[in-house]
Amino acid sequence: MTSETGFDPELYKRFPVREDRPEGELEELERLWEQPKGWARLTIVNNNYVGLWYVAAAFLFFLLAGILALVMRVQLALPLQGILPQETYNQFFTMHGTVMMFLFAVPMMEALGVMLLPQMLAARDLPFPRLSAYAFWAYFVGGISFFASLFVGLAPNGGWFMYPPLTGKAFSPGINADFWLLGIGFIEISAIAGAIEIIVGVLRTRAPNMTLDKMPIFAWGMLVFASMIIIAFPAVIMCTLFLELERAFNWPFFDPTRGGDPLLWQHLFWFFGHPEVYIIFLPAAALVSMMIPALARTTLIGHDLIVLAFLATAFISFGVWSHHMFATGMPRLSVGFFAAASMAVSVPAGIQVFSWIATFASGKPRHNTPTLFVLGGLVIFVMGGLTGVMVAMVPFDWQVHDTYFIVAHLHYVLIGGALFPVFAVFYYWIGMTSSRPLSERLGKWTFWLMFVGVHVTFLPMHITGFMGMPRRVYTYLPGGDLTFTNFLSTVGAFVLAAGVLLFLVDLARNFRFTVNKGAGNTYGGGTLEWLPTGLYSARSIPVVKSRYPLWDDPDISRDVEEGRYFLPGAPTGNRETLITSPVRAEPQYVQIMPGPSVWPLFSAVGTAGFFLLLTIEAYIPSFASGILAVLCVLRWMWDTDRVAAAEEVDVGAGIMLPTYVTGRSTHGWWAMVILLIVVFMLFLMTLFSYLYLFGVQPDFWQEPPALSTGFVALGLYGAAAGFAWLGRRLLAREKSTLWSPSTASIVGALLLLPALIADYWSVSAVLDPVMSGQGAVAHAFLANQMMLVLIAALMALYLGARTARNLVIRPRNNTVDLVTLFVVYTAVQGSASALIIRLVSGAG
Amino acid sequence: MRTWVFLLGGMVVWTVHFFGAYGIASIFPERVLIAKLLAGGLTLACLAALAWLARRSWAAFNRKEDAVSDWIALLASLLNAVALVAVFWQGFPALLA
Amino acid sequence: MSRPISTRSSLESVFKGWPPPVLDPAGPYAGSISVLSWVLFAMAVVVLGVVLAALGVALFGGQRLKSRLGGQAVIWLGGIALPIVVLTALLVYGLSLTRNLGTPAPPGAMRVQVTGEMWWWRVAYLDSSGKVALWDANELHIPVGETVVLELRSADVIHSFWVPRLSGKLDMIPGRVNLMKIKADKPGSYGGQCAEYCGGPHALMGFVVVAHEPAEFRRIMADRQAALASKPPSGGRGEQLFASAGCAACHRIAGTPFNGMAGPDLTHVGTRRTLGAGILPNNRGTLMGWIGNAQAIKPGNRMPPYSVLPADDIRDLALYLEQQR
Amino acid sequence: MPEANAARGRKVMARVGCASCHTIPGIAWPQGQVGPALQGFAAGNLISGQLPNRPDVLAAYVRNAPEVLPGTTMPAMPISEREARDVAAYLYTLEP
Repeated sequence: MTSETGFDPELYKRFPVREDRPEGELEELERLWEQPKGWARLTIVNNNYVGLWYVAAAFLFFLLAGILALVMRVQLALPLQGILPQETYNQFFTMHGTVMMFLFAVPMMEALGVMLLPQMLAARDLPFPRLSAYAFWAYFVGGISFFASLFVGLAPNGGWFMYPPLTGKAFSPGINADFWLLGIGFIEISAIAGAIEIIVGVLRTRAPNMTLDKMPIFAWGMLVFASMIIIAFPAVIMCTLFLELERAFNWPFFDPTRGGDPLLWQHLFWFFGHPEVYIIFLPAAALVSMMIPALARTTLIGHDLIVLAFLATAFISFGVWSHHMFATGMPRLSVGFFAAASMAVSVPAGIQVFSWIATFASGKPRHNTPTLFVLGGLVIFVMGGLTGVMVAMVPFDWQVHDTYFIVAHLHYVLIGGALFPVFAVFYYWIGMTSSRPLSERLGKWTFWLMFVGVHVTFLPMHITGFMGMPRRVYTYLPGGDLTFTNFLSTVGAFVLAAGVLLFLVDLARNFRFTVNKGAGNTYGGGTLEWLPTGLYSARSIPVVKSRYPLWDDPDISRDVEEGRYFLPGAPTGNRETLITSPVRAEPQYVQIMPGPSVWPLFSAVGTAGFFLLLTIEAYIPSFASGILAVLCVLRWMWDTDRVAAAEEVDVGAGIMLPTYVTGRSTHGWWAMVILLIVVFMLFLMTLFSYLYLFGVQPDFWQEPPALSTGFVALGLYGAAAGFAWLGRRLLAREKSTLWSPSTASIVGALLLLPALIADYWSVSAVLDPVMSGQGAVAHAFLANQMMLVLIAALMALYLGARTARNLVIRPRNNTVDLVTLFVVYTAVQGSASALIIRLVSGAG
Repeated sequence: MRTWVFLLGGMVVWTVHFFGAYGIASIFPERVLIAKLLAGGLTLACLAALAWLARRSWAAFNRKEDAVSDWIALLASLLNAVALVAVFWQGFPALLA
Repeated sequence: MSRPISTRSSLESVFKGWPPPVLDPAGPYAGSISVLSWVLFAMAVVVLGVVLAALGVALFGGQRLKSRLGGQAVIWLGGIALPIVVLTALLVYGLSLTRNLGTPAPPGAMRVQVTGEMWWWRVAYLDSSGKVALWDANELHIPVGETVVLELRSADVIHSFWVPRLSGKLDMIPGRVNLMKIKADKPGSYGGQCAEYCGGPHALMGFVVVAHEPAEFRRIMADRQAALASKPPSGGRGEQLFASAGCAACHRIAGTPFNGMAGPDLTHVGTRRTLGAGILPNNRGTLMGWIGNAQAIKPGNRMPPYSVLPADDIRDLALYLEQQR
Repeated sequence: MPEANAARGRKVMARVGCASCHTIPGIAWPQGQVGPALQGFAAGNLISGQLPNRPDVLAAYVRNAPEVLPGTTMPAMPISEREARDVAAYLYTLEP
């Protein structure tokens, strides 16, 4: 056996240990993980609670968006009805799409990840519990305020895709569009926070010996899901930012009369928007792949192929964005590339469908509600997938694009690929969090109502589209034979709604929240989430020897509960979990975890306040709220990066692991690197925009500032990076007085500011952000950089404060490491943008 | 890191090919013939790279080290095969569009 | 007072729903897509059949069949080989069809500029030198059997031009000109509608293409040319009202001093099949209703309500416009 | 009126666009505001304030108003005699 970290796999053979654990250890563990009561519940950060709140909130948004859909269906039941006035209808369909995509589908998958992942990996919690709490609160507060805009008639009305120029200031002068841009931009930030958490969780907190080949499919699904969010979401953040800048400051990113281009929005939006579909589908598919083995009482056939499908989808789905733009008149050759990629991306979906069928065939499927939902979802998804292949054919797409055919297609894909799996998940995993399972009898009714409802609603829509009905219309003319299929769709929508209503009844009758007295493993799953658990998850963290540990080792539950595996107690006297290596999951160190805290909640409210108050142009309260958010984040960070009394502790069977490590193997370093990838993607999207406008609007391109004007900035950036690096070196040498290394790091961080100012000064002397698209994007580079420089300055202050309180006390220290990493990256990106602005010069 | 590069190498080649082809088509929207020749050349180069990667990953799989390495080598081989098909399709527009 | 009433084709014949226009093409460009649609539909039904059959066997099949299905082989066959074969065939078909549909129109083909505006269509027939020969709005006349090239533009936001029986859709994007070819094989009226959400009354932004036999078409165009050269002032109340009520600020009637370009050209409004961008039949009554309060009919459109005008004035305006042929 | 069919009349009205001037119960759109609203037409005594509200007069009036009542602002409409009777039948269903 080879090793990844030097850990000797032979040590696994010591488990399960024979000796009994000392008295009182379990009580100590329970005491440490006990949750606050009463109002203090809001400070809980444990995934058992936060995960459930998250799921509940996402489901609430599903219901709200569903109600909007029902009202729209009533309006469309007959031609030329007056139930919803035009303006309200336009707000309704915009909100329906936006809420379903941004406030239901993605958060629901993230929520299920928060809830299920730690249990499946047998981790005590996710690695950054306070970050999940922050992500949840930011999403919840932001989402509710965003939805409330509907009640005051200020909801956005430009469609969930928000194409400019319709959404520009000229054609959407109100603040409706700003609600969308700031609200959604902000919710994306919460999604990214969750994604960082999930990636680090999957790669670093798996149970020992849960090597990549033994990792549960859901963990693969979430890993790919979160990685795709990291790559895709910056695109939508960037384009919403551009549009907001255009609206607020008249920077012409999308204005063709000043060297912008409306299609730039579409490229950026769909670079996010199409992967988004897979971001929603993959976790749901992964959950299906987890449930089917239990439901069919056999192992998953084609486990490896499904992992393959996930990884292939993760890449290829980034090559299909323009198939939403076939009708924009793109060059024929480009269209061909996107058509080919759109074909390629359906192969992985086929692999999964046939894997599921093969698994059902090899097992003995049971007739119960989750099985029905899985099967129903499968059929619906296949139908949506087939129409998907149809629309990947460019000429066919020219006919059905933006018609009800597409409405039918996308609802089949998302309902079959995500909604039905989520309902199956509710039935299947409810035993983890409720003391009573849901009713099988009601469940079957729910299923059949929903299944029939989906087909009655959406099957006729294919024909409605063929008959010429475009999407996003608040009414249609009589006499075009459209009435029949539309009426049918409305009837179907109510049947579907009846199914959902029945589910709510079931939930009200049977759902009883619990953490440790759940109804349990009703369907006989074989993975670790069905180990006996408390708030601390499993009492001890087992050594994983197969993909279905509970099936292959009948004693595992007892041994885990009796503490015969890793980390049976709390050796440091804190909440803690085991950090393992990414490929082979070899134990590396014990992470000390933070407990309940009110600061994530406050900082989320502060962040939400910042964005929402900005929307209504209340600038001073907005900035006050933003500063509050920053202070709360710093306060919450303050408790972290602490040192435990013992440098090494016994994690079971005499295996000693460190309690504090620094450098590249820490979870903090990983999170920072992923964050920097997000930042880099923002930069890359800006770069794409710059080159894109250079290509399509050469006539507006003016000679950029000379290269020599950037030398001052480049020199200062170099100095900043040098000082930051020096600080880290000095830290390693000194043992007692720690002022010199911190001072060097702080000087490094603060040097970024004059560098940026020098760059801005020489660029703005030549390029005006209002004059041309070139100027606008050049200033977007600078704005991007400004954000990083401000964060670096904050980090410098924070480091200074920690040094003053004597909290930077190791020869190597994570806070210093992360500050260095960030400052060096900022300096490199700053230099790159300074060069790019000057080098892309006048073809025009 | 090396593990991940080995595992995902094929898909990275696909990515290079796709964005390369997209870039070529965007730089020469009018001169279709040049674009097609360049895209075709890129396709051949990427197919060759993938063939090499596939051979390497398949050899690694046949070395039979331990369960984890073998599994990763198998998955890498499969991904290389998928990338091969996808790049092959991606070459069609250069011939047919 | 009472002129004989001309019964124009009603809206139904323009915006027919059944048979679905996508599958009932009236020209070659829509025709090849219609064939493609049937092929794709057949493909989808067959593949769905295979999947459902496999699923049926997996759930209810006999043990022997089930055990055959329950292995990796079926994934390789159904999930990998089958899609690769089907998709390769479709890709080749789709790409070749895209190429054929994308070939440039024959030189000398008739060219028309169609500009999407919130929420109507400006039409400009171009002469062989590319200059505007005739203005019109919301209706396009073409000769049967000839390829017509449309230069699609936008004056404000993104619209999308779609007449399903003649061709697929193509977006109208500010700052760009997209070229579309259409061709009708038989005379008739073909309805269309804006297919890209363009705000407000996007739902009520229709269009009509009317195909005539070539001789008939040339006669119509010649008549129109002749009409603009010499439009004698009618001297009626309608004409005075058109000037005094401010209609001319937005609307143009060629051969008269009325020269507004913000709204639809009304030179030939009396001949149009529809009113309000393809939403109402065009007759004296609907003209009156539209002039008097267009907002009640198409809420949010750019024409202000003229509720202040007495009904007599509105009637006279309608009569005047009805004469613009 | 013999053979007149109110349902058919409503369709005729929708087709030729009577509602672009009149708000008519049973026709959701348009709801024109140039002519008087026709809510409760059946209970009225006079057509256009001058003519007796009789089926035959009404049918003639909706088809060619200027001929029946010179000086009226309502224009002649492109409908047949039979359609005019249907329209009249529908108007008589409009109770207040």
